[in-house]
Amino acid sequence: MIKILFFGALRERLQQDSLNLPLTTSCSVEELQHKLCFHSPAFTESFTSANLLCAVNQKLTKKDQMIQSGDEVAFFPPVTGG
Amino acid sequence: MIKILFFGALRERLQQDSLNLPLTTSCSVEELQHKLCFHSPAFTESFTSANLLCAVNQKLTKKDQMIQSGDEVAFFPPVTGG
Amino acid sequence: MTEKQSAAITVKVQTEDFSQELIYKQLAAIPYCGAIVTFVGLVRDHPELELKALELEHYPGMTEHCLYSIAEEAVQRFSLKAVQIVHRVGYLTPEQQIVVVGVAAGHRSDAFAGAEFIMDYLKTQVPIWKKQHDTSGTLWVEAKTSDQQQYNRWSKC
Amino acid sequence: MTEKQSAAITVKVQTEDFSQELIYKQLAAIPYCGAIVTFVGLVRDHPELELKALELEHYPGMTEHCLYSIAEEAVQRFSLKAVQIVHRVGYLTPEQQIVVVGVAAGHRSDAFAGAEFIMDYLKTQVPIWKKQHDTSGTLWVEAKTSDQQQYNRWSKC
Repeated sequence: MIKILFFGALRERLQQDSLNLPLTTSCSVEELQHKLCFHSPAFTESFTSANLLCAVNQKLTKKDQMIQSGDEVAFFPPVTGG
Repeated sequence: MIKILFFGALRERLQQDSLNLPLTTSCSVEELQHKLCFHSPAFTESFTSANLLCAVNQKLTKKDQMIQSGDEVAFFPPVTGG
Repeated sequence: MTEKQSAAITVKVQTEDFSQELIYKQLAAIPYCGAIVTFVGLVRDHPELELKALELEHYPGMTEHCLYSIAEEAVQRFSLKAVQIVHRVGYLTPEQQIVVVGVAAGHRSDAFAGAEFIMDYLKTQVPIWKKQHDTSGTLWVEAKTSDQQQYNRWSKC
Repeated sequence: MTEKQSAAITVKVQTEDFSQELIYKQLAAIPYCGAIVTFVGLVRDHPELELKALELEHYPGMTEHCLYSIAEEAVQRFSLKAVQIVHRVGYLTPEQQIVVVGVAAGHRSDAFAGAEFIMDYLKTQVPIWKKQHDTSGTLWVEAKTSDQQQYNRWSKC
């Protein structure tokens, strides 16, 4: 099982802030994004966008980062704090 | 007549903070420095140093700046404020 | 083995306002410091646009960790003696304080560089998002390429 | 014809201490500002050397004019909305405040650059001199080449 979090405009578009997903074998961030595309039309639109950032266990990562069961994965738009 | 002011380590070495000098014809800062060299041994030593800055009427100037009667001229070492 | 610079680092993410004065006073009390730089970001109203508020959302936990790592990296790169960062979240109205970054250093160029480095990282790497509320509705603030360019300046050659 | 940026400039040279807090509060009250940077320089004690005091001498009149011109130039170059500078003179003991430069701007990169520009000019162009009093006597502080290099960075190409 992995926990997936959504923030900002993405959270609003998906109308949910998190999702638990069973994960039997390790996959990359990119592969996870592909999987999420099939979840709903809102997900399809959001996860085909190239502009999403991803954090695994609260660290910004690249798309080839591997995800293990138990990880906390977050997707969000480019940040705008400060 | 011109008023000449001295500051910082220069003021201390010359043991005076100002000097009034009659000026009949306009001269450059460099020419004034040469004149001041003849004033006393302390002046000779101080005004042959290349490291002095000069301000005419409270503006930093180069050595070829011309000085007129009535001007306020100041000599001082490189500044160290802040 | 390189010796690690040790420094007092404080990081807070909170809805409440902060006191720039208190942060300055704490930094100025650090021994052997010659230079204190503080940066404060405020909710900026625009003459053309009637901004009602900014709403700031963040990723709890990750935000604090990111800010702390940035502060630690700034300490090492610029020999800082202390860093304080407070970032507010929630609903902020025009002219309110959003963020303060305060640094103490031996020398002024390190203090300036350290504070600006932290802000440039914060703007592009820390999971915080702003939503603008104005008279015509709400709008998520877009990331600026100028912020990314500012950030890229600091990458090690 | 280039339009001149107008801004609130305050310059003071004084023996009395100043309030960083008050300066920050005045800058933060300027409309349409998103970024406030303050720099404070303190009398820095050294662990090796027993500094008793710094004595600051200046050229009355010229100092104020120089600081005002620097502030005006910073306003034009970095679109600053306000500048406050206070420089103390006289006899200052370790950890006391020497100088504060505070600027308000629309954007953070202008605020950082404006404050650093003013400090780099101040360090090399303004007629102020420091004399160090320590347990072994007195010594006029020497100008640093690093300060001159910092200043040279800002010369227009």
